[in-house]
This record gives sequence, C-alpha cells and structure tokens, in this order.
Amino acid sequence: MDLTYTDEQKRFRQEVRSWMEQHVPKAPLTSFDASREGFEAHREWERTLSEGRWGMVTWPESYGGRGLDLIQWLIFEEEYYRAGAPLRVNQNGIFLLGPTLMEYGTDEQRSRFLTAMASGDEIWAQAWSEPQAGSDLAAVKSTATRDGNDYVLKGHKIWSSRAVFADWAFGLFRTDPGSQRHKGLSLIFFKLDAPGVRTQAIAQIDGETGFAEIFLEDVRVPAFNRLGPEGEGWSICMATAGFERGLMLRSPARFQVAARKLVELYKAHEAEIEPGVRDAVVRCAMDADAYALSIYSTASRLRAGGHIGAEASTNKIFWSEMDIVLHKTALAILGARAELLRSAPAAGDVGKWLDGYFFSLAGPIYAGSNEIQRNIIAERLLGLPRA
Amino acid sequence: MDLTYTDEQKRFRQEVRSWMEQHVPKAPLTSFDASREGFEAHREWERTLSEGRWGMVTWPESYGGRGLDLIQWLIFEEEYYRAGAPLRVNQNGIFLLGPTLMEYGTDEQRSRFLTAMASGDEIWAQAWSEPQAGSDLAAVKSTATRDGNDYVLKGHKIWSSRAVFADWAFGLFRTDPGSQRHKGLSLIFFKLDAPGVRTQAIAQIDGETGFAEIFLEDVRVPAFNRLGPEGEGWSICMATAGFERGLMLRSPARFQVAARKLVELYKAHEAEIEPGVRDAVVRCAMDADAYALSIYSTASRLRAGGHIGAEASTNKIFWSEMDIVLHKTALAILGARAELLRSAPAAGDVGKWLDGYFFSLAGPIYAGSNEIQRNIIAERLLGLPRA
Amino acid sequence: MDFRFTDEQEMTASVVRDLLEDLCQPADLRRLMVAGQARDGHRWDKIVEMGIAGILVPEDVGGLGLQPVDFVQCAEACGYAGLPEPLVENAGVALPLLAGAAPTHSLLARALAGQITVALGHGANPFIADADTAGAIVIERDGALHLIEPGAASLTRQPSIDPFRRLFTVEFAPGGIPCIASAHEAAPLLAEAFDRGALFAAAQQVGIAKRCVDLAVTFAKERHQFGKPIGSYQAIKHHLASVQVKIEFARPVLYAAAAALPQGDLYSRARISHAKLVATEAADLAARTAIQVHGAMGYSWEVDVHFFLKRAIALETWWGKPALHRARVAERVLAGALGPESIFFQEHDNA
Amino acid sequence: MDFRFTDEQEMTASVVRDLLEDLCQPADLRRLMVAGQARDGHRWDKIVEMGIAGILVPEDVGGLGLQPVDFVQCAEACGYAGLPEPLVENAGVALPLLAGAAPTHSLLARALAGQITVALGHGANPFIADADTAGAIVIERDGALHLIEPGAASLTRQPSIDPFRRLFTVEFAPGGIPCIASAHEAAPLLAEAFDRGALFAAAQQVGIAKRCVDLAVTFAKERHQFGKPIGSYQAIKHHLASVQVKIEFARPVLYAAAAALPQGDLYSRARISHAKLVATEAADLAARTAIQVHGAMGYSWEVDVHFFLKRAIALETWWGKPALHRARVAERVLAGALGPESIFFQEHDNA
Repeated sequence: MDLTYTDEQKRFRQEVRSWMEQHVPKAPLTSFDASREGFEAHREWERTLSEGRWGMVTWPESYGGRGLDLIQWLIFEEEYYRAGAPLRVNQNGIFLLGPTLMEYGTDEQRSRFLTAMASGDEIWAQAWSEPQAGSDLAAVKSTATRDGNDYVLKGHKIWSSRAVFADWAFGLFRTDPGSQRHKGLSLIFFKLDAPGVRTQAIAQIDGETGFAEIFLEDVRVPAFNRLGPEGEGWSICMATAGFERGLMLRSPARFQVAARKLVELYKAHEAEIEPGVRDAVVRCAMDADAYALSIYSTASRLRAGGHIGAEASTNKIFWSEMDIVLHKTALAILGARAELLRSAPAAGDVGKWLDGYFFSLAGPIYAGSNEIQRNIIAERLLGLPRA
Repeated sequence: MDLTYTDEQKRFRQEVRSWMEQHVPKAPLTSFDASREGFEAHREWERTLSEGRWGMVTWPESYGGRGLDLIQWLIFEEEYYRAGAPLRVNQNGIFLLGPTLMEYGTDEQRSRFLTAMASGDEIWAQAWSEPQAGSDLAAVKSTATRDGNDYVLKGHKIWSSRAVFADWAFGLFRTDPGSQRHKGLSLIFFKLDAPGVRTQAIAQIDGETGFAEIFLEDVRVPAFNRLGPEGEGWSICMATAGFERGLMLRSPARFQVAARKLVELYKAHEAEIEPGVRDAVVRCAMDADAYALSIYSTASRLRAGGHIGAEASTNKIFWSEMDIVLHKTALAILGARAELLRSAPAAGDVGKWLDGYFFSLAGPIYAGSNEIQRNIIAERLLGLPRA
Repeated sequence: MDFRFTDEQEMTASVVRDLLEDLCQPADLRRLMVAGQARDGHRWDKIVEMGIAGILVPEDVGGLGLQPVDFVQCAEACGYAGLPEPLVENAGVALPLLAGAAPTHSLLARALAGQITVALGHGANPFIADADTAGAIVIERDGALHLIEPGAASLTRQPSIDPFRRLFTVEFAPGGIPCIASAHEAAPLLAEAFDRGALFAAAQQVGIAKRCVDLAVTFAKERHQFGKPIGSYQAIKHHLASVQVKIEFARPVLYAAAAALPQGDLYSRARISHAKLVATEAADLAARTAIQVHGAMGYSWEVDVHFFLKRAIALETWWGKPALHRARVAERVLAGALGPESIFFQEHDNA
Repeated sequence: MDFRFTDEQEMTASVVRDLLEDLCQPADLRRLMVAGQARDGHRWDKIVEMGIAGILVPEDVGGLGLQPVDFVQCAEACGYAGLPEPLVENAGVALPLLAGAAPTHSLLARALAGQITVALGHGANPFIADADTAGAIVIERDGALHLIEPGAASLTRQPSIDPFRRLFTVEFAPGGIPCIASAHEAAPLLAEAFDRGALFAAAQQVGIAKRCVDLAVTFAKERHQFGKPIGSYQAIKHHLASVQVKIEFARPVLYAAAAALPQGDLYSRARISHAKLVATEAADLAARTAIQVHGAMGYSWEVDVHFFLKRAIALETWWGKPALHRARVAERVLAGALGPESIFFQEHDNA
C-alpha cells in the first residue's frame, strides 16, 4: 500500500490544473436542462475539453482519450471540480454508455460512436425506465421489432436525463415479443430527432426540468444500433449500472468540494449557530473523505484488473445518504433564510444549497433505489437468501 | 382537555406517597431472578403491598384492589417509581394475565386466581414462546390433550420470565391436534411444581438469569385451568399482548426516573464531557416525557370506554428505542469507566447503567419484536397490504 | 385530568377540517398558483364565515374567548391541507396580540369581523408573512409595538421556495408610525405571541407529517413493482411505520403544550418547544419518506408531496429555529423539577 | 499511488488470521473462561512462534522494522477473533515505545524474543491492560516514562464487563522506579504510541463489526420463522446491509490512517481519529444488529455475539473516547486544507 502520488502523477495534476485555470469559463454556464442555449454552451465546453484531449482521459487516444488509468482519472476529476468546471452534459455518454461500448461494442460501433461522444459532437440521453418499470426495470414493455436490417421501436420511456436537448439516446427494448422479464431484451441506440420520436420534459419539485418522457412510435433504426447480442440487453445494462453506481456516477471530488463549501459556510456563521452543528459539519467532511478513499481503493483494484462488485451498491447508498445530510446541515446553518429563493433581496449567501438539497432527495431513488441496493448487498455480498 | 389533577387525585397521590415512604424497603432487595431468597423477599413485598391494598389498585375491591381508574393507576405508578420501590415480581400475573382473566375468565376462575395473584401468594410466569415459535408465535407445537376433565400437557417452552421460582405459569397449547397456526390453540395454566414440569434457567449476556426453559412431560391439569373457550387461545393471547405492549408492560414512570438519573449523572460530569452530550441528555428527558403524555392520552381514552389498538405497537417501538438511547447516553458520560463492573474499585458512580444497557437491548426483541410491530402498524394502522 | 378533547373542541376542528377538505385540495393549490393570486377569494370568504378570527381574543373585546387548546387541531388541519391563507397567523397569533395591545382599536374590530387580516412582525421572525394582503401590520421595534396601516410602509417581497408563503421585509419612517404598546407593555404580549406562534407552527407540522404519510400510503397501495403493490414490501412498510411512530409521539406533546400555554412558565415554554422540535422532525422525515416511497414520481412536480415538503422546510425555522427550542427545553430539563411526579408541573406548584 | 496491500502484507495478515481461526474460536474463549486462566498457553506459544512481537520495532534494535500498515490487518484479525491475549497492545503499541525509550534495555530483548510481554500505562487510558501477566510495565508519570518490573508495584484489578480484558490500576513508590525517558524525550514517543493505540483499536473494531455480521448472517440463513429463513425478510436484509455499508466505509479510512501514521501530523492524526470513530460506530451498530437478528437467542449467554458486543463497548473509549477523536478531526477540518486535492495531504506539502 502506497498512498503517495508519483512524480508523474504530480506533474499530471499540475498539467490539468494549469489547463483548467486557462480554460474553465469564468462565468458559470446556464443550466443545460433549462434551455437550448445552456445546453449548447455545455456542448461547446465539451468541445473545448476534447480539443485539450480532456474529454475522457481514460479512453484510448484513438477515441480522443489519453489512455490514462483510473488513478489519473481521479486526479483529473479532483482538479476538474477544484476548478469549478461545468457539469458534464454528456455524462450519460462518457460515464455510462462509453465504458459499456468499450466492453461490448464492435470495432465499427466503437469508432462510430466513441469519438463523437468524447468530442461532444453527440450528446447522449439514457432511456432505461418506463412508467411501469422503475425499480422493477425488467418490466420494460417497449419493443424493438426486427424488420430486415432495421429495428422498429415502439414504446414509452420516462426519467430520461438530458433527453429534451440531446442528440442520441440508449435504452432497453424487448426484441423477443414472447419474452418475459430479463430475457429477450436488447440495448439499442436511437436518434432523438428521428421520425416518430417525441420528448416531453418533466417538471421537478423545484420547477426545473432535468428529466423527460420519450414517446416512440414506429421509430426505425438500423440493427447496427444494437449493442451486444440480441437478447443480452439485461446483462449489458446491469454492467453499465454497476459501473455507474460504482465509480463514475458520483465523483468523490464533487462531495469534497461540497464539504469544503459547507465548512466555509459554517465558519462564516459560527458565531450565530449552536455548537452541535460543528459536529455535523465535521461529519460531512469525514464522509466526503471516506467516500474518496473508498473510490481510490476501488480504482486501485480495478486498475490491477479487478472487477467491481456489490460495492457499487454500498457506494451508491453511502454517497446518496451523505449528500442529503450535507445539504440539510447547510440549511440548518442558513436558518430562517433557508427557505428563500436566491432571487430574494434578503437571500444573502443562501447560494444553491436548497436546490442541492432537493436534488439530493433524488439520490436514494434513481440509479436503482437504495432499497434495491440493500437487497443486492444482502443477497450478493452477504449471501442472504432471496425472498 | 383538562391536564390538571383533581383535588381527589392530589389527595390520592399524597396517600400513596406517604404509604410508600413508610413501607418501601430502605435497602434494595436482591434480584428475584438470581436466588430463591431474592424471589421470596419480593413476594414478601407483594404481600406488604396487598396488605395496604396496593397490589393492583385498578382491580375491584373483591379481588384485593381499590376499583380505581387508569389515571389513578398512573399516579400510583409515578409514586411507586418515585419511591424507588422494588420491581413487581408478579408482573406477568398482575399486568398480563390479570386483565385477561378479568375479561375472559369465569367467576370461579376470577375468584380462584385473582385474589391470590394480588396478594402475592401465587406468583406467575408466562410461557408463550417455544424454540421454533418466537416472532412466529402461531408455530407453537406444545399440546394439551383432553382426557376426561383434565388436559395432559406436553412440550417445550422457552423465554419464560420468572419461571425458575414462580408458582404458576400460563401458556399457549394446541388443544386440537389436527390444527394449524392460529387455530386450535388454548390458553392454559399449570403449576410449575406439578409432576412432569422441569424448568431450566437461561443465562443472559450479562450472566444473569431472567428467563427459563420449561419442559412439560405429561403434565395433568384440570380443564378448569383453561382460560376462555377451547381453541380461542390465540385471540385471547393477542388481547393480552396488546394490553402488555400498550400500557402496563412499561410504566412511563420507569423512564422518567431513568431520565432524571441521567440528568443527575450529566450534571455530575458536565465539566468533563463534550457539549454535544447535553443535547442527547435533553432528548432522553423529552422522550420520557412524550411517552408519559402518550400513556396519559391512552389511559384517558380507555377510561372513557375506548379500546387499545395498534398504538400498543407504536408504544412498544418508542419505549424500547428510547431505553437503548438513554442507556447509551449514560455510558457515553461514564467514558472509560463504562466497561467496569460495579465491583471494580475504580467504578465510582457507574451504577447499573451497563446492566440497564444490556437489558435495553432485549427491548426491541421481546413482547413481539419491533419488526413485527412495524408490520402491525403498517398493516393495521396505515392499511398497507399484507405481504 | 382528562387527555381528550371536548366535544366542542372536536366540533370546531371538524368544521375547519371539512371546509378545507372541500376547498383546499392540491388541485386548488395548483389552480391558485396558475392564477397567480395571493388568496383564493372564495375559500377565504368561507373561512371568514366560520367566524373564528377572534377565537383566541377575550370576549370582553369582541372575541370568542377560547384557549389555544381549542384552536390547536384547527392549525393541524391547516397544515394537513397546506392552506395558503393566513388563518393560523391571523387568528392564532396576531389578533390576540393586537387585542392585548390595543383592545379598543378600530382595526381590531374590523379584523374580528373578518374584514381585514393583521400581519405580525415579531422579532423572532426575520420576515413578515402576508404583509401585502393585511389590513394592518403590527410590528416590533426595540421591544415596542407599532401599528402600520396599508401604504404607511414600503414592503419588499422575499420569495420563498414555498409558493404560498408571502414573505416581506418592511421599511418605514420611524415616528410616522403610531406606537400601540411600550416595550414594558409589549414584553409579555410578545412572549405569549411567540409561544402561540411556535405551538401552531408545531401543529401545522404534525398535520403536514400526517398528510405526507397519507399520500405515501395511497400511492404504495396502487403502485405495483415486481408484481406486487410496493406497500406490501417490508422496506416500505417499516419506513412508513417509523414515521407514524414519530407522529404518534408528537401529538400528545403538541396537545399537552396547547393546554399548558396559558401557564406562561418554564414548564409550558419547554413543552411548546418540545412540540415544535418533534413535530418538525416528524414532518421532515414524513416528507422525505413520502418522496422516497413515490420513487422518481416523488421528485416530480406532478406529485403533490413537494407542497408539503416545502411548507415543512419553511416552518422548521418559522417561530424559532430548532437550536432555540432545544435551549428552551434544556433550561427546563437542567433547571426544573424532574421525575414522574413532575409531568404536569407548573411553576407555582413549586412555590 | 496504490491502495492495495502488498503480497507480503496480505501474507502476514493471513498467517495471523489462519492461526486465530484454528485456535481462537468462541468455544476456545469459553474454555478459557471456565479454566479461569489469564491466557491460553498453547495459543500464546503459537502466537509467539510467529515472531512478530517486534514487527514495528526498528531492525537496528532487533525488530522487524515494519510499519503500522503492515500490522493493521493483523489487529483487525484479532478483533474478528476476540483474541484475549495482548498481541495488539504488546507488539503494536508497547514494544515500539519501549524500543524508542530504552533501545538497549535487556527487557526489550526478552520482549522481542517473546519471553515476556510489556504492558503500557499511557496517560490516555485510566487503566493498564494485562499488567499482571506482563514482564514489565512502562508507565507514564508527569509526562516521563518509568519502567516497572514485576513486584515493584502493587496492582489492583479493575474487572471489566469483558471477561478477557484484564485491567489494572497500579501504585508504586515514586523514586523506587527507574525513569527510562524524561518528559521531553517521552513526548513524541507517547504521541506516536497514542496514534498506534487508537489505530489498532479501530482495526479491532472493524474486525468485531465484520464478525458480528458474519454471526448474524449465519443465523439468519438457518433460523426459520413463518416458514422462511428470517434472512429472506427485507427488514433483516436491510439491517445487515446498513451495517455492511458502515464497514465498507470504515475500512478504507482505517487503511489510509495506517499508511499515514508515520507522518505524525495534523492530517495523519485526524485520519486515525476518523478511523477510530467510524470503526467504533460500525462495531456498535453491528453488535446491536446481530443481537436483534438473533432475537431472544441474541440476548442469551449461549450465543457468541455478546463477547464481541462487550469488546466493542470496551474499545469505544480505549485509546481515546469519541469526543477526543472528534476534536482531533475537527482541528483538521476547521484548520487544515480542504477540497479534492487535499485528500492525501501532509503538513510539509503546505510548507
């Protein structure tokens, strides 16, 4: 065990830091979910990143990456968040689909999709859930009917992040009409501007729109858009979900920055608040720290050829619960101002804590609810019998 | 709503207080579970109580009670605990079986058993559980076979409190050999010194013995010892359990005294401990208070003819979780001395906090585990569907 | 000693409950938002017709002369309904204060008649609720009470995440505003107003908590996953059961606090604060649990839970943030009498 | 940067693990209790034969010259086994201290050879563990270190709820005992000893937590209620899954703390304290959950969980109670560098 950075890693950190200092937009970009303008501004940022070959540093150079390892990816993420760089509008592509394409795609598919993904030329939405298929994802009803070299897609997807403005979406479809549950499903890509595709934004509790419904009526896509063998969609999708929950969905740096801001907020109001809050603030910093250490441990194992297992589930429970506590602690510090909108004249330094709190409430729900995660831990990690 | 005591209630409190001041043993009695001597000393105390007609104040005078209402019972309990009077060795009888006998017994059964119960002449053990029937009580296998005017009992009971030294026990037996689950069970009494009865104390995690196993081999009891109709044992037993959890199993005064002692412990060590502990101490006092108010509310309703429902389950969850937090808080105040036995020269004021903590860990388990209670609340109080 | 509400108390509460069930459903809330109006005129007229504006105002100055315990369940019902209009703050807090400070003031008579509402600028709150729709604002400055009539001060809206909370800060030229009670006269009135404010905020939180549980239970019965209603899974059951336990042990504290409020002593203040703390915890856990039970839907604007989540957030710090109330309880626990016999203590008992 | 143990580190740990699996099962613990002996002679001989007494002692004074990170998994294994004998305190804490204070002392040589154990009376602990079986006691008085040979001081047994913790207070005539390090010399040694003590106590707590989960899982698979193994119920599953999450997020902190210990700075101290805090929370929750899963059996002496429950209670305050460790973490959080880039900071990085 060696927890010191090599000189090369230190140099790499400096390289990222100085590039970010030169390129990160001074003014924060407007939300990529709220408007086409905000979305395109974030696409531009993705293009800027890829010009610096920072689009996805772990990918091979041939796909616009740098072929770096996961430790270097963590260093990149740390500097990315440290610099306050924009959220990744293409996270569905680069963090979820990308690694899966790398593992299950054909050479043609990889070269067709990965480069355009890393460059930001094609932004991806995910299309897993359906109205009756939430925690029970295997209940998907949307169909992909084979017709020559094409599939014809029919169905109704929901909770698709980025789907309003994105270019492409990937989702699960039933390619075997007679199939049940996990069988007969395939992972298929479709363009969101294809004939027969209609998207509808979903308003969240804070009025913002981050998710959308997708209605598909006889949407024709080439069989080339199917990832992996027909009927293997479920296992491929689970691999994606595992990777998602396990490592890349929530970068440790995200919480370390949030914890730092919480400590700053605490120090700014230390005089007004009860001593008990200090323990809560310290606890949040501890948890952000613990999460980062756990990811370093997983990354070290994966880099050495290990595979991610049920720890994907423990990670997801930990960060989602930590995120709620962190934001509740901030609201406690803000006191009576916590309920104010940023636009309120008396808002002072309320910042985005309330928005962040609402978003944190979605954490235990999406990417597989924490109830499902606890089942997985109990059954796969502890070996308890299925119900 | 009137939360002031009537002059009569105030007079009653004074009467109890002065009687207790005169009669409560100055030196604490030794445990009624550890030795025959301790048990008999507690029986003597029960006799003293009954001479003062304090055995069970809510019972009719004809059974040695005072025919008082539940509010007066609460006042009695408050003064009883305030005076530091001994634990009730006969609580299985007076708190569990007594009320059930009152409701389901024949006149003959009531006059045969209640007076001797209130007087302490007959101390009762409960015999619900069996090795394979814990949370799933309906799985009892012990049988009572009808033979003329008698039943012949066979089986193995476990977790019977007081069974080592008590005179009588009541338990569930299968009177219909072909019956399944909740059907065909009857509630039957048996003497613990009857031929064929063998009891075996169970050592607890602290080495003390509070429970016992009971082995029954062809134990002959008259049919007179069956409470209620044959085969109705389950519903009668549930009524008992409801009453147990609901009101009398845990007197609010018990926790109010514990909370007061916790506050005293805190004040004695305030200088040495971190500020955060104060909130925990205050919270314990709040919870003890809330529990008492809730019981006053229930008692008022029952006095007016209401019936106890699923709140029996909410009460059980609340006091059992409160009891653990209360004792953990005390251990936190004691710091490094928390692990010491009272006999340790350096023990100082560790008192019985550690014993109390261990006992509190049994709270969420016995009298129906808290998991079962939460099912009951969800299904009966909230109307959620059964699994 | 009887811990049950009287028939009259139950009747008053059920009148309010029934009215709100008819006129204040989430659909009504959404309609009001779209209309962008401060109040639902029809609903408010019906509320005024109930004639309970003066419920806590002494009879000799034109009120009904009832006590907080007579109103506490009404406030609970307002929380359950997520009522936008200021019934609780007007009838429960502001009018008894104004009646104490200026019993003969003409605006009090108009307020008791339901012609106007009175907003209150109490030092415990940084903002004034419903100041723009009020016919008068009673405001504390340096401990004294002043009465601001419409137009006599400039109001600044402070938008809240709760679309139905109309918060304002107010500026006015000192001197231009009549003083209705000196600091000496105002002190006891402000203290009692704070107790009422905290008590009725707690009552609303209990109502909010119960509403969130009801919304979650309804959904959990309908929503199927893995071929069963999600409400049949132990995880969902135990989440909701734990919330229910919090509610069951907040209510008796709330009701006892309401009954004790007139004492105005160490013990009543602590019980009111205790109620505010546990009611707020119940509402917080209930709202978050309801969202969790609803799954992704719970995070959507379409589901009604967020109205109650936001009100719960706002009321957590309204009329005193938790730290303040913890301190008030701590004072009683560390300095007052403890033990079984002290459960219904009043200070004069100890004298 | 590689967050994996080396093959050598894994090997050392598995040797200890295997030995304890053979010789330190609950049945062995019960036998030792019945025998009423301080140590299991055979087991201790085998432990001595491993020759790791000097694992953390510099090579130039006869040790193996390894680091805390090389021993942390051994301490974890001792917690998992509930080992009664003082392997952790002797090899992990006391001997490196003695080697620093009196590198040439004959007793050190005997201790490194496994002929005696050394007990430590550190100011952070009010008691001395295994003082009666020790061949020497290193004790702190007024910051200086003294060495007590058997018989040179009177020991008073302080019985613990944990039957395998042999705690003592010691009295001796000042002056009669040789001083082996002045307060000035002793200060850094005592500080590092405290860090090692806290670190290895945390490691034992993680082992205890894992053992409690394993005991509960085994029982939950066998025990049937309502016709199904209780481990198939979501309530049981989620209880145990929550414990597992705590363990999974205590381990990386523990291992990082072990690697950082030699820094001896603000950051390493905070990480060690962080590990002690979360490991203790994991052990506490795990032990209570294991008892709950076992139902009434869990409350019985017959089931083994209580051995680990009691050890967890003892270790919660051993080498610093939670308040002290929270304060050490707070110092780093409030005074040190924060943010993503600071995860593996050392003080000299900032210089």
